[in-house]
Amino acid sequence: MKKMTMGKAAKVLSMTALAAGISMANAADTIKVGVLHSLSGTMAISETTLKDTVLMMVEEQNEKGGLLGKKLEAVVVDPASNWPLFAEKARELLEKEKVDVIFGCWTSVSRKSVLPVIEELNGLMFYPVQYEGEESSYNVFYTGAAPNQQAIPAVDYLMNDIGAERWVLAGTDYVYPRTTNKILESYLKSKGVAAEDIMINYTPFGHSDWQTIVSDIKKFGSAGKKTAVVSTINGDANVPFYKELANQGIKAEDIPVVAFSVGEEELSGFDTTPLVGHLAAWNYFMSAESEENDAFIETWHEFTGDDKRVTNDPMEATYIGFEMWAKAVEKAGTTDVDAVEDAMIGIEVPNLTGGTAVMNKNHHLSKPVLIGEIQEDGQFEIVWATDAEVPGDAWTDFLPESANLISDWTAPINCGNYNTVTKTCGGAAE
Amino acid sequence: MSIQAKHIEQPTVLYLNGVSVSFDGFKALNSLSLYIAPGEMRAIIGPNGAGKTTMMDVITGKTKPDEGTILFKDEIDLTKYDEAAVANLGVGRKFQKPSVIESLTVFENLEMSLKGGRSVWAALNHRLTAEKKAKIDEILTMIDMTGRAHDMAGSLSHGQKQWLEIGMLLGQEPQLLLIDEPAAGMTDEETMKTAELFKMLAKKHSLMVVEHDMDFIEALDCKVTVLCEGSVLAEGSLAAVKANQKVIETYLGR
Amino acid sequence: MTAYARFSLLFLSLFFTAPLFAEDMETASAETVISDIAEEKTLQDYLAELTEAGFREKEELVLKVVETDEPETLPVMQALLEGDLYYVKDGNTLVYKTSGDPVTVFGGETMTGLGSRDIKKISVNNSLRTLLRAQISRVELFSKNPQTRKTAAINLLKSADELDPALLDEALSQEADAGIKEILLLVEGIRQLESDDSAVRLEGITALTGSLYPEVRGALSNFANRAEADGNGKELAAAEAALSKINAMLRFNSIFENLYFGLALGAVLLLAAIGLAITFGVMGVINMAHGEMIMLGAYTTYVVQQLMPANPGASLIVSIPAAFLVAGLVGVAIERGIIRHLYGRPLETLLATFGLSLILQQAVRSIFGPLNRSVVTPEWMAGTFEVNPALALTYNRLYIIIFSLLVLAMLALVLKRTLFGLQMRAVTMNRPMASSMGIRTGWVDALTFGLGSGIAGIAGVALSQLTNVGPNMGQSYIIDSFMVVVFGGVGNLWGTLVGAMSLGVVNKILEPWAGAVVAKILVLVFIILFIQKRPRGLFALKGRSVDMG
Amino acid sequence: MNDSFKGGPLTRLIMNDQAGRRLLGVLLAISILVPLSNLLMPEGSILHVSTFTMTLLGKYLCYALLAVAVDLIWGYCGILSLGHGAFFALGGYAMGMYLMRQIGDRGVYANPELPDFMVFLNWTELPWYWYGFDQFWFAMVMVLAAPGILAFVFGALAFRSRVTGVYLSIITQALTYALLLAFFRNDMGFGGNNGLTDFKDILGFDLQADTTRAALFFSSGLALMMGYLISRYIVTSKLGRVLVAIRDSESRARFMGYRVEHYKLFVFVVSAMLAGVAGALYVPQVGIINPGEFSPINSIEIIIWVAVGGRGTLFGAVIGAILVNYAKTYFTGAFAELWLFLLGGLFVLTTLYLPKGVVGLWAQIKGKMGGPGSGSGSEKAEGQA
Repeated sequence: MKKMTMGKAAKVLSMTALAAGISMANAADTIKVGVLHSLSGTMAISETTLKDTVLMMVEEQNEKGGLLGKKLEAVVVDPASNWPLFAEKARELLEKEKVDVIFGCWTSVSRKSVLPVIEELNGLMFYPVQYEGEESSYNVFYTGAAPNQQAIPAVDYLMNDIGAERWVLAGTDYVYPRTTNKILESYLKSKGVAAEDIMINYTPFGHSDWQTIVSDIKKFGSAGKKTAVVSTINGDANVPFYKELANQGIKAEDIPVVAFSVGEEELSGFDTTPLVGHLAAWNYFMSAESEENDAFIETWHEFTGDDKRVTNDPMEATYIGFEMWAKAVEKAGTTDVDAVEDAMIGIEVPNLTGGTAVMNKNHHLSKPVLIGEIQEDGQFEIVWATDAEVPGDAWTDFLPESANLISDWTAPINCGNYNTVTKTCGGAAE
Repeated sequence: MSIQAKHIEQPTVLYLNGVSVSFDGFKALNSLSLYIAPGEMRAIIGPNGAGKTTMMDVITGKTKPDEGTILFKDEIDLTKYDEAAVANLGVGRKFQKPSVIESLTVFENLEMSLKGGRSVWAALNHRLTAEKKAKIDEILTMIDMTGRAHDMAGSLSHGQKQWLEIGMLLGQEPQLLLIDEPAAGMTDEETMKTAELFKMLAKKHSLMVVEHDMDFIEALDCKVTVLCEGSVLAEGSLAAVKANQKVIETYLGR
Repeated sequence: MTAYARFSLLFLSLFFTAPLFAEDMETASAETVISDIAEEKTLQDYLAELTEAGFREKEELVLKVVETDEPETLPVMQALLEGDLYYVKDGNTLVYKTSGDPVTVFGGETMTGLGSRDIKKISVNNSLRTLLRAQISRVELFSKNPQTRKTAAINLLKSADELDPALLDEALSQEADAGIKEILLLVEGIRQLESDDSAVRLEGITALTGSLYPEVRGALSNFANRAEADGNGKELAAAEAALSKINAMLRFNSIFENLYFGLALGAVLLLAAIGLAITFGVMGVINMAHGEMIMLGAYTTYVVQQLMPANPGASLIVSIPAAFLVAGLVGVAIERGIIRHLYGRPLETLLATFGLSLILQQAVRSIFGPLNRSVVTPEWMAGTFEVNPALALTYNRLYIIIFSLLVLAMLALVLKRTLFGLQMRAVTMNRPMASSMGIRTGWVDALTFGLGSGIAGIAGVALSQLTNVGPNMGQSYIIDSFMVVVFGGVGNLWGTLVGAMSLGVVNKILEPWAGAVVAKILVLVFIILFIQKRPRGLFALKGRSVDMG
Repeated sequence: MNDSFKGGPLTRLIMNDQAGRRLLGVLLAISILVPLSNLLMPEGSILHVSTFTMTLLGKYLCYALLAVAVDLIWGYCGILSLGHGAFFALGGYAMGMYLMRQIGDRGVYANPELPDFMVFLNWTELPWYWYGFDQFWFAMVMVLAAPGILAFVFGALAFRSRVTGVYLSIITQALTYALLLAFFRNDMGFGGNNGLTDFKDILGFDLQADTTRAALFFSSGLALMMGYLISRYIVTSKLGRVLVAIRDSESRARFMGYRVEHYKLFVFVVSAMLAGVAGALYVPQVGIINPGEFSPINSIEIIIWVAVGGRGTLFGAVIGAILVNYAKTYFTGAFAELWLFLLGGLFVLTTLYLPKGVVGLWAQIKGKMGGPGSGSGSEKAEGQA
C-alpha cells in the first residue's frame, strides 16, 4: 500500500514539476527581455501601456538588427496587480525564463516585493516610475523621478512663480505620498512656512467620495493667503477628485492643484474642460517639442495603430531605460548583469524633451524637470522648466535619517546606502 | 381560568399561565393557559393560525412570550431558557415537516440524539460505548428500522423520516414530548402504528400532540384541547369537545 | 525662472516668415522685455505680439490691450481667457475658434479649409487667467446684464486692493441692484481695511461683518494677523469679533453641508445597491457580477456620448434607456445561460457570477483598452446651487439624489402596479403555485434578473458622472452594495433606501471628525455590530418562523 | 488497513479514508522529495526541482491548508466565511513582524530597534504591539492567538446573535474589508500598503538560502498534513456529525439540545488558527505580507478553490486550492492577456457541470466503474465504525 502511494506520489510530483516549468531549454540565440507589468487588476490601467512600450522598443531594436548580433525576445507575464505575485513572477522570469533584463513594476510595493528576488538571483531591472526614493539597489536602475526631480521643483515653482503661501498636501495613504509629503513638509518649513499653513490629508486607494475633503480644501484656501494643493493622489482616485474640484467650482486660478501622478494617460480618462490650468510636474510631457519626441510619438502611433494614443512620462522613462540598457550591452559586449551594471554608469541617452539623460553612480538619472498646465485637449502646456538637468537623489536631504546617506555603485564605495558621517555602508552590506 | 384552577394543587409537567405573544400587532397567543400532568397524553387541535406552532415555539424557547409564565415540572420557568437548554431540561420536540439530518445515516442520527454529551468537548471525545449501542438498537427496533440503520436519512420515505425523528426524540429521553402533526403524509397503516407507539410512550413520558387527523386523535384516545385565536376554546374528551357548540362553530363545523 | 519663456520682440522682424521661432527656448532670454516703441501701438499690434510672447510678456501685453479700449478689446480678452483665441500659423491672422470654423477677430470673416494643425492657440497660464479675469471684471462691472455684473463684482473681491477707487465709486453710484451693491460694498470694505485711517479700517470691519464670502474671511483674517503684529488691540478685537461671527455661521453651514454630503453619498450607495436588491435581495442570487453591470452601464454612456459628441446633455439622457437595455439584456442572457441552472444552490451563484465578473472585466479591457474612458459632464450638471456664498450644493450631486429616488420610485411602481411586478412577487413567494397558475416562471426569473441588471446599468450612467469609467469600476461598488442591501434587510426596497441613506450620512458625519478611512472602518464595524442586534437587517420580515426544514 | 504505524486516534482517522490516505502519502512524498531534489540534485538534472518551483509549490501548500480551514467551516458546518483571508493575513503579519524584527540593524537606516518604514515615517519608538515579536516563540503564539482571538470575539458575537447564512457571509466580508482599510493606514504601524518585506532570516537561517527554503517547504507540507489530520479528527468525531447537523438543519441540532453557537465558535476558531498557520508559513516563502491579503476578493477566491475541489471533502479542498492556483500561475504566464477569460470560464463551467467539484466528478466516474466508494461516499460511510 505504502509503496504504491509513493510511486503515485513520484508520478504526481514529476508531473507537477514538469508542468510548473522546469524547462531546460534556454534559447541561447536570443536575448530575453522580461516584461513585468500588471495587465489585469487595478494597476493594469497604468502598466499595460508600459508593456506595450517595451514591446515597441524590442521590435524597433530588432529592426535595427538586435543586439550583439542576436534578436531580442520579449517575455510578458501578468503579475495581476498582486504584490506577492510580482515576486513570484520575477523569480519565474529569472529562474525559468532566464531573462537578461526585466522592465517592470509601477507601485512601490511591487518593487519592494520584487527587490529581494532580483538581488538574490542577481537580476537586472529597470524601474520607470516616479517614486519616493530612499532606495538604491545594485540590481535596479531607477529611470523615473526621485522626489528632488519632481516634488521639490514643483513646490519651488508654486512658491516663486504663483506665490503660494498656504499648502494642502493631499495624497493616497501609501509610502510614496507619505514620504513625498514628509520631504515637502520639511522643505516648506525650511522655507519659513508655518505649520498652520500646511494641511496634510490622506485617503485610501480608490477613494471615490471627495466631497468633504474638497470642501475642506476650499475652506482652508479661504484664509486670505494664496493656497496651492500638492496632490500625490494615486490612480483611480484622481478622476472623482478632479470631478469634485470642478463641481465645487475650484478653479486653477484660485487654488491650483499640482499633481505628481497625473499625466497624459490619466487625463485621457478625464473631462478636462473644467480642469484647465491645474498643474503637473514631470520629466516629460507629450507636448514637448523635439525631433526625438516627434519620432517617438510617431512610432508609438504606428505600433499601436491608434493615432489618438498619448505618451507619458513613465513611457519616456522606459524608453530611456531601454536605450541605455541597449547601449550598455553593446559597450560591455555581453548581457552579463555585472558587466552591464558597470557599463551603465555614465551612459548617456537623448531625452525626448531635448538634452541628455545621464545614468549616475547612484543608479538614478539626471533629467530636466518640467511643469505643465492642463489644457482642454488633454495635453499639458509646459509653463516652466529647470535650467539644467537635475540629478536624481536616492536619499533625500530633507529627512534626518537619510540626510547622511548616499548611494554610489562604483569603487571604492560600492554601496546603496553609504553613510557619509560614519563612513560605513549601512544594512545592505552582505 | 376556571379550568386550571381546579387542578392547581396537582403536580404538572407543563404549566402555561396567561401566555401572550404578538407579531407586528397580531396576537398569536392570547393569554393562553393550560397544563399537562405527568404521564399524560394530550391532543391539541385547532384551525390554522390558532397558535399551535407558536405555542410550541414558546415552550421550547424559540420565541419569548410577551407575558405569562411557563413552568416545567412545577419549578423551572422555561421562558428563561433557549432551545438547547429547554431540550436538555427534558423537553423534546418534533416538527411538522420531518427534520432529520439527511446527510447522516439513521444510526448517526440516533447516536447524536442520545442523552448527554452535549458539550463541544464531550462531542470531540465521544466514543460509542456498548451501552449506547444497545440503546440505539433498542430505538431502532422500536421504530422498526433495524434494517436501514446505515442508510442515509435523506433516502428514507416521508413516513420513515417521521419515525426516525420520533426515534431521535426518544434518544433524548425527554419527560415531555411535543409532537407536531406526526401523521401528516403517513399511510393509514403507518398512522395507526404511530398511534400505538404514542400510547406506549405515554406510559413513561408526557406527550403533547398537535394533529389535524381526527382518526388519529380518535386512536390516541386522550384528552383534547381546542385552541382558537391563541387561547383555549374547549378542553375534554374528544367526544365532549366534538359536542361543544363553540367548537363546532369555529372549527369542526366548517 | 523665465529662461524658458517663449517670445518675441527680438524676432519681430521675422514675424511673418518664421513664426515657429517662438518655440526656440534656447534663444529666449529673461531680461528681454517689451520695447519702448510699444507706446505707439494699436490693439492689433499688441495682439500680434501676443502670438509670440512668453507668459510674462503676455501679462504686460494684456495690460496694454486693456488700455486700448477698442470694440474688439473685451471679446478678445474673453476669448483669450476661455482659450478660444487662436492664430493662423500662416500669416498670423487672429481668429476665434470654438466648435465650428475659425472666425477672424478683425472683420468677422469665417475662414474655411483650415485643419487643426494650421492654427495654434494663444496659450494662457494661471496668472494670466487671474489677470484677465480681474481686468474683464472691471469692464463688466458696467455691463447691462445684472448676472454678469454680479459675477464681475464677486471676481473683484479677489483683487479688491488693486482696484481703482474711482472705478469702484462709479460702479457703486450706478448700481441699482441691491444684491450687487452689497457685494460692491464688501469690495469697498476690503479696501477700507487697507486704509491708513484707523476709523476707516474699523468702518471696513463693520461693513464686512456677517458676510460669508471666503474672500471677506480671508481679508479679515489677514487684517487680524496684521493688527496682532502691530499690537493694535482695538482693531484686533473688532476683527476677531467679526471673524468669530462669520465662523459661527460657517459652523452652522457645515452641519448642513455634511448632511448634504451624506445624502449625496447615500444616493450613490442607493443607486449602486438597488439593482442588487433585486438580483440578490429578491432572487437570492449572490451576484458578484453586479458591479460589472454598473460598469456596462457606464461604458454604454461612454459609447453613446461618442456617437453624439456634440450634445453631451442629450447623450446622457439617451444613455439611461440604452444602459438599461444593454445591462438588462446581458442580465437576461446570464440568467438564461447560467443562473437558471443554479436555483436552490445560492452559494454556487456566487462562484459562477464571480467567474462572470472576471470575464466581463477582461472583455471590457479587451474591447475598450485598460485605460479609463472620459465621460463628459454636460453643462447643466456642472456648477453649484448657491445657498449662500459659503455654502454651495453641487448640481451633479443634487441631480443624483433626485435621480436615485426616481429610480427607486419607478422600481417600486413596477413591482407594485404592473402585471410583471405581480408575477415576480408571486414567483418569489411561491414558485410551484405561481407556475400552476400559468405564470411562465422561467421568463419571470429572466426578466427579474434583467430588471436588476438593467437598474445597475442605470446606476452606471449616474456614476459615470462622478468617477472613473474603467474595467475595474465595478469592483469598487460591489462590497458597498452588499453592505447596503444586507444592512437594510434582504428583500426590502424600503430597507435599501433607508440603509443607503443612513450609511451615507453616518459616514459623512464621522468623516470630518475621524478622517475618511477611519470613518469608513467605523461604518463597517457599525454594520457588524448592528447585524448582531438585528440579524436580519434593518427592515427584517418578522413573524412566526418559517425556516424549519 | 494493516499499516497502522501509529496507534490510537490516528489509526481511526486513517481507516476508512482511502482518499485521505493517498493524499497524505502524496503530501509526505512531496514534502520530502521536493526539498531533497532541490538540494541534492545538480542543477540541470531532470530530477532537479528549481527553487522557483519549490517556492511555488510551497505557496500552493499554504493555500491548500487555508482551503482546508475554509472547508472545515463551510463544507462541514455551512458557515460561508467571505473573510477568511483576514485570518490568513493576521497569521502572516504575526510572522512578518517577527521577520521584521530579525532584520535588526541591517535595515537601510541601520536602526537596531525600528523597521525601516517606521524610521522614514519618523516613528521614534516601537509601538507596544510590536513588543515580543523579536522572540520566535512569542510570534508563533501570536500566529495562533491573533486570528484565534479575533475569530473568538467575532464568532462569539455573531453566533450568539444567530447571524446566519448570507448575513454572516456579508459581515465576515465587512470584517476583512475593515481590516484591509485599517492595515492600509500607515498610522497603524504595520507598514501601510507596502506591508512588511525585505526579510533577512528566520531563526538565524538566511531566508534566501535554498536549505532554509527547503525547510520551510517541508514545514508547509507538514503543516498541511497536520491541518488535514486535525480537521479530519474533528469531522469524523461526533462533533463533526453535530457540525453536519448544524449545516443541514440548525434548529434540529438546537432542539436536540446542542448549543449550536458553541460548536460553531469552536470550529470557527480552529479554522481561523489553521488559516493563521497557513499565513505564517506563506509569508517567509513569498517574502512579503501586505494589506492586499485582506482584500475581500482574496477571501472569495478561497471559497472558489474549495468549491472547485469539492466542498465537504477535506482532500477536495486541497486539490481545489492546488488546481486553481496552478491554473492561475500557468495562465498568467502563458496567456498573460487572456487569463481572466480562462479562469473566469473555469469557475463558470465548474459550477454548471461539476456541482460537487473535481472530487465529485472523480467519485462519479469511480461510481460508474463500480469501484470502492471514494470521495464523498467514503466520507459518509465511516461514522459508525
